[in-house]
Amino acid sequence: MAGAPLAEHAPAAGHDEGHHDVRPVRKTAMWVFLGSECVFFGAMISTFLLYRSNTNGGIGSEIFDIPFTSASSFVLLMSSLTMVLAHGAYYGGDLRQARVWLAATALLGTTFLAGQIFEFSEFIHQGLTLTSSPFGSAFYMLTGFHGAHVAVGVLLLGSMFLLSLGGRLYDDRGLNVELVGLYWHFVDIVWIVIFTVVYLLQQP
Amino acid sequence: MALMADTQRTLSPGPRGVWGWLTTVDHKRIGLLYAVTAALFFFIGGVEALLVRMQLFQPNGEVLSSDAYNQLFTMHGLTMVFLVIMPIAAAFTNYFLPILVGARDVAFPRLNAFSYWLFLFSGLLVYSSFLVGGAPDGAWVGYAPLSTQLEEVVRMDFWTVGLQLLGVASIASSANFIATVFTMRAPGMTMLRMPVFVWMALVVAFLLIFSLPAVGIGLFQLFIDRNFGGLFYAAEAGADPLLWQHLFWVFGHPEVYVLILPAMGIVSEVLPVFSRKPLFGYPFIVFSGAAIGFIGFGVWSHHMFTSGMGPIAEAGFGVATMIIAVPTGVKIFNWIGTTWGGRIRFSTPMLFSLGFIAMFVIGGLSGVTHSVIPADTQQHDTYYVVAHFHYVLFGGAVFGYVAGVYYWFPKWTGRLLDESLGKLHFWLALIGFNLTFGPMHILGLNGQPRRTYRYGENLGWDFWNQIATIGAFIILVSFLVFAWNIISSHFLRRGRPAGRDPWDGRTLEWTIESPPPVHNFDEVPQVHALDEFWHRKYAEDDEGRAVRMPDVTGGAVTVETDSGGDGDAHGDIHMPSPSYYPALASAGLVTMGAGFVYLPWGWLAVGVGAVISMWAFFGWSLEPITREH
Amino acid sequence: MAERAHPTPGMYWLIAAVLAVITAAEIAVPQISAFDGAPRVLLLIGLGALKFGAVVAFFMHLRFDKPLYRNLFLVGLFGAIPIFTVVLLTFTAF
Amino acid sequence: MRRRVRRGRCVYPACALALLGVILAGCSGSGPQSSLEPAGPSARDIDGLWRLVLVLATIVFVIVAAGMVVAMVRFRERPGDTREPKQLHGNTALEITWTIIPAVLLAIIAVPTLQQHFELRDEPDGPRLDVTVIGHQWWWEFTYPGLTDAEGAPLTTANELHLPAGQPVYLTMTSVDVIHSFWVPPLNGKRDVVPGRVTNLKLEADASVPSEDFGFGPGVILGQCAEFCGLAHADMRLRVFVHSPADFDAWVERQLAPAAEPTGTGPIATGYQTFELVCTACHQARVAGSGGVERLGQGVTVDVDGESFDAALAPDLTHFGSRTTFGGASFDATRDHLARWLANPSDLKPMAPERNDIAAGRILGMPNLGLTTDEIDGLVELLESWQ
Ligand code: HEA
Ligand code: HEA
Ligand code: HEC
Ligand code: CUA
Ligand SMILES: [Cu+2]
Repeated sequence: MAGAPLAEHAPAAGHDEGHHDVRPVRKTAMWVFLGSECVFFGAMISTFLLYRSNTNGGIGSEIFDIPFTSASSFVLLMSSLTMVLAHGAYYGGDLRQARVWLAATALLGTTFLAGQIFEFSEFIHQGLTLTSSPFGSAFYMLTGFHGAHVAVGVLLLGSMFLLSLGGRLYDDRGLNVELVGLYWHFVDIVWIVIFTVVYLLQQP
Repeated sequence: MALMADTQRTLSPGPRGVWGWLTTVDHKRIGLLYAVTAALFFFIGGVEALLVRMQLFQPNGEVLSSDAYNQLFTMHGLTMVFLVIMPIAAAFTNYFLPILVGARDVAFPRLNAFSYWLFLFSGLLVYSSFLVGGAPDGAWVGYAPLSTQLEEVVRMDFWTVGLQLLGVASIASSANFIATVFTMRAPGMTMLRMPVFVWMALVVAFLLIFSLPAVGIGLFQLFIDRNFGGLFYAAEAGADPLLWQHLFWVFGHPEVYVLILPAMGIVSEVLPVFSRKPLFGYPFIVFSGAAIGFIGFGVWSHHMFTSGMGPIAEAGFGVATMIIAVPTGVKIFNWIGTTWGGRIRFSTPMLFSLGFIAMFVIGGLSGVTHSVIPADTQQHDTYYVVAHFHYVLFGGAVFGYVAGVYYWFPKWTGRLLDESLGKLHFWLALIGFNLTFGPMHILGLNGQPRRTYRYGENLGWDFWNQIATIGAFIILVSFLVFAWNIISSHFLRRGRPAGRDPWDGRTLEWTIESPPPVHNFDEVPQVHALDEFWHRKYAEDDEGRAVRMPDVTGGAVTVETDSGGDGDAHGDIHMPSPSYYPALASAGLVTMGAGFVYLPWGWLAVGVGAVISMWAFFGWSLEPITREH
Repeated sequence: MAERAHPTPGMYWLIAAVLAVITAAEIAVPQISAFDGAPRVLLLIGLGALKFGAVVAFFMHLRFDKPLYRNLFLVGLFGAIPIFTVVLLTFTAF
Repeated sequence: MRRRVRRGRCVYPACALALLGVILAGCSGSGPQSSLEPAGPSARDIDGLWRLVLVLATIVFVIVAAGMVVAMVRFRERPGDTREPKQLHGNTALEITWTIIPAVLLAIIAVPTLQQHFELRDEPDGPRLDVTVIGHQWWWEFTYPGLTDAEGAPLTTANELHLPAGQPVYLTMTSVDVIHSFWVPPLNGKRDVVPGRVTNLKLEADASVPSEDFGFGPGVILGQCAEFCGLAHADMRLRVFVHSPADFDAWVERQLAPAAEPTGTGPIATGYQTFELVCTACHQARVAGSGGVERLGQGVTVDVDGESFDAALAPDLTHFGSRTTFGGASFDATRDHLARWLANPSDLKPMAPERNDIAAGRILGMPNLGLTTDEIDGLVELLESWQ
């Protein structure tokens, strides 16, 4: 009968009685969110590029302390390693080890933030502020928003750590840790871009 | 009160009372909340438009001061775009997207509730500005440095903060819809068996996800300039005000397709039903919708043809803009192809859909005249543009959503809207609409700029302005008829009971009761074809004509096991339990927003709001998702 | 199970080592005057992209996970890059 | 049932009516500020292009409308109609056709569009008159850098732009506050006036400006600021006066001469005292007195993209008496209006002088200066005498 063409295979998800596997659902949403964040940071990075030499007669990119920033970039880069190790440990069922890596990641993140706070206060001291030039505005907004992302990540990692003490994270095979991990790595790759575009490329 | 209680029963089952609505996570109830809120804001935005029209009725009008006028047209544009069309589209998407893909709810029901409350509270926050010294008055596009210059008053802060929060709400609900479509479809519901409406909702979700962050950054920059002395748009410090226009329109142009695509989806559902034919060229309609979304990201600077970009950039954007007409035309022609050879019933949803096509084509063609760059240097910022976008937004989007209301109202409430009143509504709206916005083409070409609160004598504009104002009041009457139709059908219970399938529909929503049970489907449907329900009802004869099968509900259809429709009969279905955390979280965020408007002492509210929303987010993430019925 | 096998911790350490080496190279490039001008810019962008790709592909498992995720992310990324490139070009090139 | 059918059929008359409106617009343009009545080559080119596009768009609309009408009439449900339609799913040949035909039409539109576009954006070659335009909230400042007086100061005026007919004019524009847009529809499309940027526009007025007299006098064309710029955006208008070359030269000569300092006593002298005391805080004037030509008041200099522009804080009043309008060309320069303006400017025009900061060069309108009627009378006399 022409009216009822049948094709018997179902799409991947959604099988029984509303019990969906939450894994792909939540990971899909997380990846969509990260895609969206690309535009978010893209807008700030373009603003910075537009104003990179608009120093209003004041301080410009010569103020950057490349060795210092390289060190803190490295710290953040390595926190991605500890993060992925934490997730791997969860996934493999080693809750104790996972907890250690989580703590390490949070610690590295905090170190990075501390470095940024130091850098900001140093710059402000030397006269580069949010209000000194379009360059300053763009610089602080971009790195500041990135810092805020790191701070949120540290907060999430801290919560994960506390929850893991009560063993509450285990039953979903570390899905929450995986999601936080995705976010954390994203924050890291944004910094990879910032480090290149804002710091390295602006060197004389 | 009895009326209210009754409403809650027939509109959507579930926990009763205000608390029930406040804590609901049911996508259908959230959809209805969006719809009702959008209707209220439509009334408010309409009244603002009428005041604008009264002021412009004659030269040197004295109904409004310049200051009041600027607030009203800004709030009119902002309201209609962000508080009417986007939420009414969200209403349909929330209510029907899960049902149309055969799901029991969206992927994240509580996030969904959060989006709604955040939208509502942000809308109220923006409107509260009227009570405290004036509403935003820098136009809905808020061009810098005018928007950063208005620094003594907090008006434009309401705008930056309000739009920012509305953007967060939209991003959350878009991620939700995307996850729903990709992971929650019923078995057999392949991507190319999804109804066009679902496709368009998906495209819209992507448009929002990828465009809102751009304007979000722009809004942060404006906010920093206004409140912390930032220099993003300070020309005297060497900054470039055009940056804002780019960031705004990188969002703003995809946004106009956000407004129209769901309406196109609705029309694509209505036309086949009332022509008794499948949608002509389904894959082409789907693909062109996606193409419109895609190309829509590459044309934003056509709003800046006179802004002083270089001629090469202008040329590029002009040509890119023209290209959009091609996929849009594909849709139009396929819609006509759908009606061709059908058996057309002119019920109200169909009338509005046909009206949509005709009016949208006029608006689309005037859009093409904008893409002719030299011509646009005359048309830009005149009433000709105002005519263009009301043709696509009112004659297009609003007509489309109204068609959707007439079409799906029976599913929402179990009762049909009255056809005679519906037709009266249609004709009054069509006539009033053309009288209002048709003349604006002439006014614009004759030199009347937009956003001007008064004009002089002897400019040749008096007559057409009067016609436009009269037309606006005819539109008012037509929508009063509409409102009465809704009241009388649902609240006074005069509407004809609809049953499950009043229109001889084609898609899954018509297989279930009206209004649907909380869990939508007693048994998750197995899908075999596009227009699944139609194929369960009809076979085709040798000539390809539809032949009704003897057993209407027959075959492998949803088994109708329910007797009373109460949840207890389905002890094994887990629905997410109500939660007040979403509403609380958004209240916290909006409290923070309100604080940001009133810096520096608003920091207090920022702190309080932050604590509230943190509390809510933690409670939310620790609360178990489902509770057994 | 929704996704293919994860890489092993050993793999993660290896990737991290590679990342560290690339970072060192990045810091070195501006010091070498032979690369001044366009080569330096291209090198730095290339090295940054390598790091970016490594983290995304391995630490974020995008290489091993569902193609859907990759597509969602890449749409955002490769959508944003040309758009903002054009935005910047309108200020300078044309 | 029958009534339904009839209704279905008349969707079209209504739509056709709307279209008629658009077409009417194409032919029935009139007014001193209309883009449909070009008075210069640029505007004429644009108008021609627009008419071409209008015709093509009309054809497209008629085709779509015809398709809809035929479908609606032929395939409407008739009483007792039970036939079931053929279940057509699509037709690839058709799809290709209606993809290609619009694409071809658009290409036909694109070619002249781009041609015209680049032509219109070219600088005029050959001799031209240069004018600097500076946008202010909410008035226009026009300077002719090539036309200078004995001291080398260029001719400056406000809101009323005088041009010789038949000569290419090139505008160089910037703004001191927010974005404005310079627009004189009969001469050319608009171009935004952006702070921190320099934009250009070329104009050329026909020898004979539309004969129709709209009550604004011969040779007068109206324009207006087209970018929303705040409170008095609606009242930021301008006028263009097109002269024969000889008349233009005469006008230039008069404008380059300084105004006369009043002598003796009487209202006009009181007015002059007030002027020197109060008004020169913002306004400028070149006055010839006993000690030679004196420049009263001062302006500001703005640097934009490496170019330097001398801008005023408020309209130069040296030849105020020769202007037919004031306050953003929104008010006829009658004594009555002028007196009302001096008594309380915001009574005529919505402005925000309470936010002025003269020292910082930020002016958002003329404040109420609390002048006495005597002072006002004197000032009116004075300004009217400065022809
Ligand atoms: C629903 C919203 C919506 C939609 C769908 C559109 C659709 C289009 N718009 Fe519109 N537009 C707005 C809402 C919308 N617009 C708004 C709100 C503004 C003003 C914002 C502000 O400044 O406040 C605006 C402004 C605007 C401008 C800037 C004008 C100016 O300020 O100077 C331009 C310029 O190019 C433009 C172009 C177009 C084009 C080419 C389309 C196309 O997508 C139209 C395509 C459709 C058709 C062409 C008809 C059907 C096609 C056929 C029948 C095929 C055959 C056709 C041909 C061969 C031509 N629009
Ligand atoms: C979807 C969007 C939308 C809609 C529907 C409308 C509807 C209307 N608009 Fe809209 N308008 C905009 C979007 C919209 N507008 C935008 C974006 C701008 C630009 C703003 C800017 O420049 O910044 C604008 C600007 C704008 C201007 C230009 C102002 C200026 O530049 O100075 C004018 C002037 O006439 C105008 C008039 C109208 C009129 C008369 C209506 C009428 O059609 C309204 C009729 C509606 C009613 C009278 C309400 C009736 C409702 C009820 C009775 C309740 C019904 C109950 C239920 C639904 C159940 N609008
Ligand atoms: C604080 C600044 C300020 C002072 C002081 C001031 N004005 Fe003005 N005046 C302005 C500004 C600004 C405008 C332009 C207003 C507009 O059209 O938007 C203006 C416009 C005018 C105009 C109309 C000019 C035109 O061609 O449009 C006249 C006439 C005028 N002023 C006269 C005076 C007189 C006389 C005095 C002194 C008694 C005076 N002004 C003092 C700021 C000032
Ligand atoms: Cu200046 Cu509008
Ligand atoms: Cu657009």
